[in-house]
Amino acid sequence: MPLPGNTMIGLEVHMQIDVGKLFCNCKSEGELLDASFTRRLHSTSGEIGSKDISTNYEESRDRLFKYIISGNSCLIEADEEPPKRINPGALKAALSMSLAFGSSILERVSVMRKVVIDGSNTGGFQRTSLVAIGGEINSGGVTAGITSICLEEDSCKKVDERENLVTYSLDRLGLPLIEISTAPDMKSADEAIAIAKEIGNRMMVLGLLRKGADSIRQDVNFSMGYGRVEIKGVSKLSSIKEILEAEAKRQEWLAKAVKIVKERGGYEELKFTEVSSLFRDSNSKMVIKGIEEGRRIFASKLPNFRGVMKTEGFRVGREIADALKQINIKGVIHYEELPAYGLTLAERDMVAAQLELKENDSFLMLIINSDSANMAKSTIEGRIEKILSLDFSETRAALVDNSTRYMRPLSGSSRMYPETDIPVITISSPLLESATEETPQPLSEFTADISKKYGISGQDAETLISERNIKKFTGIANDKNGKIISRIINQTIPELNKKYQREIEWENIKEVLEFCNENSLGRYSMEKALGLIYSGSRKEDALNLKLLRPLTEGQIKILIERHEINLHSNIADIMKKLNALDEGVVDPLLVAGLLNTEKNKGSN
Amino acid sequence: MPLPGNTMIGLEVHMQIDVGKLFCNCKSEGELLDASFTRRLHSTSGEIGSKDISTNYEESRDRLFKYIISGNSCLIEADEEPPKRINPGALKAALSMSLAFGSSILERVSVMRKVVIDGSNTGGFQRTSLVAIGGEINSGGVTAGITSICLEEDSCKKVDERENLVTYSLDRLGLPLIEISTAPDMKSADEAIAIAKEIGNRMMVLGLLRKGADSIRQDVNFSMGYGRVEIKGVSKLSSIKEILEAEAKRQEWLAKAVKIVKERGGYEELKFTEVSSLFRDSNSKMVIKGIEEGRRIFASKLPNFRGVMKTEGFRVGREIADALKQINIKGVIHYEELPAYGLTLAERDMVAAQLELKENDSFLMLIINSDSANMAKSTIEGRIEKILSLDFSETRAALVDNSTRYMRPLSGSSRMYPETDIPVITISSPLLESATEETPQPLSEFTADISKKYGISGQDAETLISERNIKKFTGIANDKNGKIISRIINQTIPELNKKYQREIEWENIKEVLEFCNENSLGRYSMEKALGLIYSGSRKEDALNLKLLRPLTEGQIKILIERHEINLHSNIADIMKKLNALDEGVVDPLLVAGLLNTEKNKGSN
Amino acid sequence: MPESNKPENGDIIKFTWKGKEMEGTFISIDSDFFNVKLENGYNISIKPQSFEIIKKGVSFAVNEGKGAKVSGKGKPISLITTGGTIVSKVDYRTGAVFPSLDIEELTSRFRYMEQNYRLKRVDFSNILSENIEPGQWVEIAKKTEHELRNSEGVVISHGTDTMSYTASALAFMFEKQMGPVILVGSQRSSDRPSSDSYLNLEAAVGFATSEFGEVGISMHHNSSDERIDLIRGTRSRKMHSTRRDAFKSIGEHPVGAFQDGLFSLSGKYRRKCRENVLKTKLEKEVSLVYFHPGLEVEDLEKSMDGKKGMVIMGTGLGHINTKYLQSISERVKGGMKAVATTQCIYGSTNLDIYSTGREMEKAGIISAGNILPETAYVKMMHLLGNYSEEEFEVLMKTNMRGEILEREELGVYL
Amino acid sequence: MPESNKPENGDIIKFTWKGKEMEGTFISIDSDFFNVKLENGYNISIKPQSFEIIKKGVSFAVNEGKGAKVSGKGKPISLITTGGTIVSKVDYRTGAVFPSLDIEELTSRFRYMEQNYRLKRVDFSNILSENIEPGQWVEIAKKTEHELRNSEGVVISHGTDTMSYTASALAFMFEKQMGPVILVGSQRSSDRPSSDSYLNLEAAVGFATSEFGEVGISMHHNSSDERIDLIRGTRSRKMHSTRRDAFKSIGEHPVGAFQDGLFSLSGKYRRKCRENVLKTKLEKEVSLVYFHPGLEVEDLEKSMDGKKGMVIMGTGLGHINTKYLQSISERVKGGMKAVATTQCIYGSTNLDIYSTGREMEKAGIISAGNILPETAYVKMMHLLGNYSEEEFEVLMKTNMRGEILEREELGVYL
Repeated sequence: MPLPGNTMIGLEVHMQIDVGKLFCNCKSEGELLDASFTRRLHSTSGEIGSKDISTNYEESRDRLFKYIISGNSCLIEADEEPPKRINPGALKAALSMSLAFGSSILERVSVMRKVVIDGSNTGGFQRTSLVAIGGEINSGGVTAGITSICLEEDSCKKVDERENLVTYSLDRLGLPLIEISTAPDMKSADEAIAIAKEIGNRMMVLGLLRKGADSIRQDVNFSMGYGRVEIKGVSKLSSIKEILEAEAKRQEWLAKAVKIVKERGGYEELKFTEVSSLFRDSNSKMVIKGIEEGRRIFASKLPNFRGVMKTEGFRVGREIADALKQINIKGVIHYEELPAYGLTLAERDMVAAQLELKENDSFLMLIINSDSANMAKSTIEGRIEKILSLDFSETRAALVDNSTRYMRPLSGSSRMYPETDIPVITISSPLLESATEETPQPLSEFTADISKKYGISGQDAETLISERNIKKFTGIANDKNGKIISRIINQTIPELNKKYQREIEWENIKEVLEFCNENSLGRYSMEKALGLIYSGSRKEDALNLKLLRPLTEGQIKILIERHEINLHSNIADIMKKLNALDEGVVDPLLVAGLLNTEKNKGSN
Repeated sequence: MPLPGNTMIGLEVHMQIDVGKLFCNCKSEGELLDASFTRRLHSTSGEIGSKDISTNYEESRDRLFKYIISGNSCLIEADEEPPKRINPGALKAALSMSLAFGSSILERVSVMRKVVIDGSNTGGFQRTSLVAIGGEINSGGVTAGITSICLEEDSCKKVDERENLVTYSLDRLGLPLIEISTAPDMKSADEAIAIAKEIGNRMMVLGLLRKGADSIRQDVNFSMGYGRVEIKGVSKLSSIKEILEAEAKRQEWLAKAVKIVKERGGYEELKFTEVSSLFRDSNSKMVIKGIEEGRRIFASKLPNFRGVMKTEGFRVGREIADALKQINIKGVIHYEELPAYGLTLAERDMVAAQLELKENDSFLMLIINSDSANMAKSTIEGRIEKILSLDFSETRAALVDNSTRYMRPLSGSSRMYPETDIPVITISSPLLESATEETPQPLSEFTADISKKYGISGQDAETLISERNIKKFTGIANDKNGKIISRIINQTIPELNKKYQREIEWENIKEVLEFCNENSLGRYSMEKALGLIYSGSRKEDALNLKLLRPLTEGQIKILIERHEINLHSNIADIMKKLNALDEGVVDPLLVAGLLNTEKNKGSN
Repeated sequence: MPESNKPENGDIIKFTWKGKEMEGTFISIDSDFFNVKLENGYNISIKPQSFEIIKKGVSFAVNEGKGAKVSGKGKPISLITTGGTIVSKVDYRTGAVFPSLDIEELTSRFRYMEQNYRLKRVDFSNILSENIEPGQWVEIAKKTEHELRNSEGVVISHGTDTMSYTASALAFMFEKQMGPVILVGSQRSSDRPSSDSYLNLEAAVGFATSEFGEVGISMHHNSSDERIDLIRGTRSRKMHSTRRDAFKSIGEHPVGAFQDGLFSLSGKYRRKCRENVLKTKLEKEVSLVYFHPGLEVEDLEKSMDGKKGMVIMGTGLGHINTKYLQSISERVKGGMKAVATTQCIYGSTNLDIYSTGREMEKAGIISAGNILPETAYVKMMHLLGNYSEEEFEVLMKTNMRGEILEREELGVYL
Repeated sequence: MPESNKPENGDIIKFTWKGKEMEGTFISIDSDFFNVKLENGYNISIKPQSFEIIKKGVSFAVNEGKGAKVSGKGKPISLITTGGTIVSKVDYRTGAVFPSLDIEELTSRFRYMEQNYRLKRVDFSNILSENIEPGQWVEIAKKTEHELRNSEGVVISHGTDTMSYTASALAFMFEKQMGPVILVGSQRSSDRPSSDSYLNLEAAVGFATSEFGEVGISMHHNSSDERIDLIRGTRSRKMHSTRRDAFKSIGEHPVGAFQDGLFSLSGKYRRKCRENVLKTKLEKEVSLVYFHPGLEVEDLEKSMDGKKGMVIMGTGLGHINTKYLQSISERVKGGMKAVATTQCIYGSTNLDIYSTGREMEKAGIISAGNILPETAYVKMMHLLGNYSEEEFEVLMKTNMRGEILEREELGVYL
């Protein structure tokens, strides 16, 4: 199904940058440790004094949060120390990105707290700051205005979720994210994809995008006349299209359902009555278990909703169930889906009779603790009234099957209040200048420039950029050794990582390559030195000129003669023997040349 | 066997006193906790500058000590804090005991450290101070002079002992001990027992002897012409006789053996040679296991010792083995005991042949690590030379079977040096006066006095004294309530302890009894109140006059009528019903009276 | 910019910046920069090219705690507020945190509290604890004494910085007390969802209804929202500048705990009495000196000038450089009291062990044993204020309010 | 008693007391009381009725460390002795403990040490650490620098009381160092069998042969003779007056450990260099002040008089009573440096959070972050002695010798 003509799409692209954490000195990566702590979060008044609707919502869930400590977390992630001042590298990156799209940078940046009490932030808020306003993005003829560019901290990764206990890990918390929000200027998924790609490309050109599957996540804003829906957590660009189409379909059916219900006369207040006695002899496991655990069965008529709950494309039943799930009530049952869950048609009809259902009426039935009944009722009513008002605006989560699920109402502005622990940041001229110098070019230009400047193929340049290695490359390569260095980075190191099943910190690799550069040692020497390091040699031992010197053709000849190496065996064997001598690095081309000469001798 | 005529016996009686610990504020009793620490001890120079022989001895064992923490231990027992000043109650007790025997009290008491590095003291020394000198003890016609009265701290209890790890608990460490040492004035075990008993009796009269099986331990000094043997840890008086007789027998046989060996020409330096090869095909499990574990077999001729190693009463073999055991070498094998341990006569003779044994010679064989060979050799030689010198003086341990075992050489005076952490203590006049007031009388006099003063039977008084309850008793009893209180202490509380399987701190019991005394409540009220406390009532609730008031005959009558209690059932049932009313305490005598009247009525 | 035209806190303004027209709520001006809250919630701080007030707003003054002063039914508890992080609020104009009196926001969180307790809020002051003076300890003590007469117990909300000093001072002033006095604070201000104030206060109110007849502190046991410790005031110390579990019970286990909704007291404590006995005199001419290498004799002398007493935080067992002894000895002879504590915090002083200690004793310096330095300081003020000079040494060495550990267990250390 | 007739230390005397005749070794006289060691080893202190010298004895003077100054073969290590408990001896005349130089008694204990190391004993001084002055830090540094040129590393035996101060001072003075400098002490004197000195020293010598190019402290990890920690000097603090494990690595894990005969280093540390660079100037006009309620403005002013710098141990995040600020501000304008640390010991100062902090910053007070107060004091002396006034603030906030924790982990606290 194509998207309707009045579709408006906006994007919020979040990009993790690899410069350490935003408000402390922890690294970007860290293993999870065998230690944790638990917390509860309480909603507080925002700046304007009123609690925000979305935070109240979370608080009603009264959950315990457990946090697993990681090697790259400290007291700041644990909310046990105020943040340090902002990471200047992260700020500079945000400025460079702003400059790339002509966005106007604020002279003074205020760090804000955005209240989020789902536990994903230990403090109960996410720190975020508006860095720039305005500007626009062009890509393949599509243009989208920028509303804001923000620098924020990433949240915790969710590790496990149970009824009242949600477990998070601290490794991702506090990583800097650049958030670029566009105006709802896109009309189609393809346009949205083009714009999102352009943003990601610039970020790769900047060279600070973190490695990892979730380093770019986008939220998609979508509207087709029933209010704005914010779809969270679209990680793959390619799925935007399918997600939006599914969402458009959902809204269309929902609007149809509203029309039907309204035509029938609309809805009345729900009246839940206990119907447990009707199920005394039920064989439904769900019922038996529920009763055993002390729950009771309540049901209410849902006038005029029959046929729109779960028929054809109608899914009002699921809308209600999703809302209830947020307050930890599972398993709302409605007329239309029966028989199911071991419940029979006869049982359905008993309930229908007791509730005096008319032809167009549906019912809702809950197996819950009586304490929860009131909360369930008000949640269901709230949901139904929202739908009937044809205002479908809300926050939804993208699921793996490209459908979406209700998450919470849209967050309002009162969720935000100033981060009092961090003084307002004045953007200094040196910082701004330095950011300007590093403003990322468009990807194609940049690739061409790199290719030209370092004398490497466009393909190699692209690989360096897309694998997030461009900063490493430009940090050490020059016009002379570009080819060698790109080969080392693009090929040798991934091979070594694979062979030795481990990675070595770039700082150490860099030292090896610099040593070789300084001593005019070429590719084979570099590979030899790196091999030694990977196999466990100490740096002091590996960086040994005697081991790493490239042997000349003459030296190779002498070695072959002195050690009586048979030149008539294959080249791999000869190389192996020569290498085992540890007299220096052997260029296989030279050996091949010698073999050739030898062969020619033979044939002469 | 009677003891020889030149027997001289002296005693060192150690008595634990129950006044808390000597150099800290911990209590006398405490459970072991689930926590421990480990230590090593190093020998240090004593005051005179030379290391004492007995400490060197221990050090050669290089062991790790583990200490289990108890609820009545603190940093001081853990050797993590200097001692606090001396417990005045303990000092006063030592003074009172000194006065009881006419011992001269020092005006200034110096605390000393006696180096003991067997781990039984966490500091590596026992704190001890000489309190009085001289005096004498008379008992049943026996008189023994006193050499010294000391106040010292008890050592750790040994919990477990393995090759290189000895485990102790800290509960006993630091308990005050009064040590009374007598001159060697006793000629027989009976005399020694009489003197020991008299010391113990005075201590019981003082009323501070700790409860528990090992609250009195005595070391016995014994000599019969071959030097002084100090026998440690004789806990039961009754076993003195048997121990001394066994020791006299040991020394007599040992002297005989020495005579034989000397007549044969004495002994020569040992020469251990390896004989492992002789046992290549041995079937002895001991040998096979030893060789497998890397040990080797060494043997040396032991000239002129055949026949005295393990024949008739001769036991030189065991003397040598005991000495080796102290340096952790087990299983010395000698000629005479073979065949044994799976070793055959043929194997014995092979060794004998290799060592060129003559008729009167024995041999010693060891299966040990070659590292240990030298230490073994010098240990054996030292032991043999000591025996041949007919100086049998040493420290021996009393064993459960009333034999004794070699422990270590006698300790010398250089083991002692001042406890620098505690200033010299000047005995103040008030303390001395107070101690004088409490000088313990002889037991019989005291028993008679108590019996008279409090109007209780001699039997009851004796029980109070021997069960260490006399201080509790005199602390609360007077001439009027003596009988009741002695009954409560001697009978009720032991019964309650048994019934509820727990003990209640005296402080709490005392509060209950005092409350009853103040409110003129008698035995049954006390028993009721105590029963409530034992069954878990809070003190506030139990000490309730309404619950505890004794009911008059009239009141009981009214209750019986009001609650229609059948006076024709048995008295136990009636008591039970009356008690269940919780209207007050019912004296069973009154009920019996009522029953009698009723019965008489019936028979009228 | 004419004063009359200046927008006020809360006004909705329209303004242009770098050619962009925007709207937002005006917050404040800070050297020509307008602080404005945009519709999306972000604050920006910009110099507008032009602006116009499009709607006069309601100034969002901070809620000064208009809630009822007494609420709930159940056991009566008085809550004396003295400021501090636990009742702190953000000042959205300056961005700073400042103390507020709106304790109701905390208490209303726990519905069951209203059922179990009748909470009475008593406003004492609104100051940060680093600014509290000894004179205010006395005022707090008097107010507390008054409240104890009508409540089961008193909870005092207090800034954490000097909470232990105040707790010690109250402990010494109350020779007897009719109910628990529990100080409570928070290390994460109440304006953040993760604040520790909720649980600390919930526990404090519970502790205040117990038999505990002493002054205690109710704070987190560890980093989790899991267990709250009741720490004896005279043995408490703030050991971390920022963590929730900053307060530690030094050298002894906490006296009580609150976990999983259950309260427990353990160890030895004084039970509440039938009357209050309050001794509020304090000698203020007392100094607390941190000994360290490089502290010259003249420096120390200045700290002693005009003082009736001095607490020295010595090293290790309480030692100080022996070069000061003559000077100290002279002043002690002149009537000044000198007490040695240890800057190690944990463990005890003992002047019997080393020659330095013995010389210090000869110079008249009194060993504080294991009294914490800050507690010894407060105790000295109390003793010099209420007792004769002759009683001083004996009382300093007497365990009056649990300030001395009779014994130190092995397991109670870092 | 005629002087000539007085027995001397070591004489065997016969004497009568309360009619009893006894014999013993004369030790000393203390106000008419004879201290005599009896044959059974007990010392008694009595006034004899009469006495007679029956044998002149050899005075048992304390062994002054006559052992060889160099012993063993293997890696060369210099051992600088400065006194302290680790080399303490009992003075059997007064009963006091005093420092001795007989380090050989310790080293000879470990036979294998002689095989692995060539130990050279360098006698520096014989004083208790509470009497060490900053001037002596410099002397120790110079001697250490000299020894580093010929040894793999230097071990310094030191009294524990001010060991962390000396360690910090050495750390700052050594801008570069050719080998490890390890301070070692003991909490139980070497005259007792349970002394911790043996294991502490064994570990220290091992640490001294490592790659560690910093100044560290080698002391027990816990109460057991099990593991010795290598603690970075600038992060070390004596946290208990008497326990073996008194020294703690504050806010970070120890840099190294010795256990079961194995040495390991972990975490970040500076490797040893090819040269020594020593900066020994120290500004001594620096004060270290412990803020507390009741500290009056005049008291603080006295501490600042004539000083070039002041380190304040504030509360919590570094706060002090705001009433001092005017006075401090004036002096800062006059050139004095003021640095705020926290008396919490653990955690960091931060003057950005509360209004008090912001006002302190305005008054010119510099936040020390998580530098320990004593370390900040030493660092200030070092910076004012060797750098220009303009560099001060930047350097104070720069991590020069591991004194600043870049990050504080959750698991490193009480």
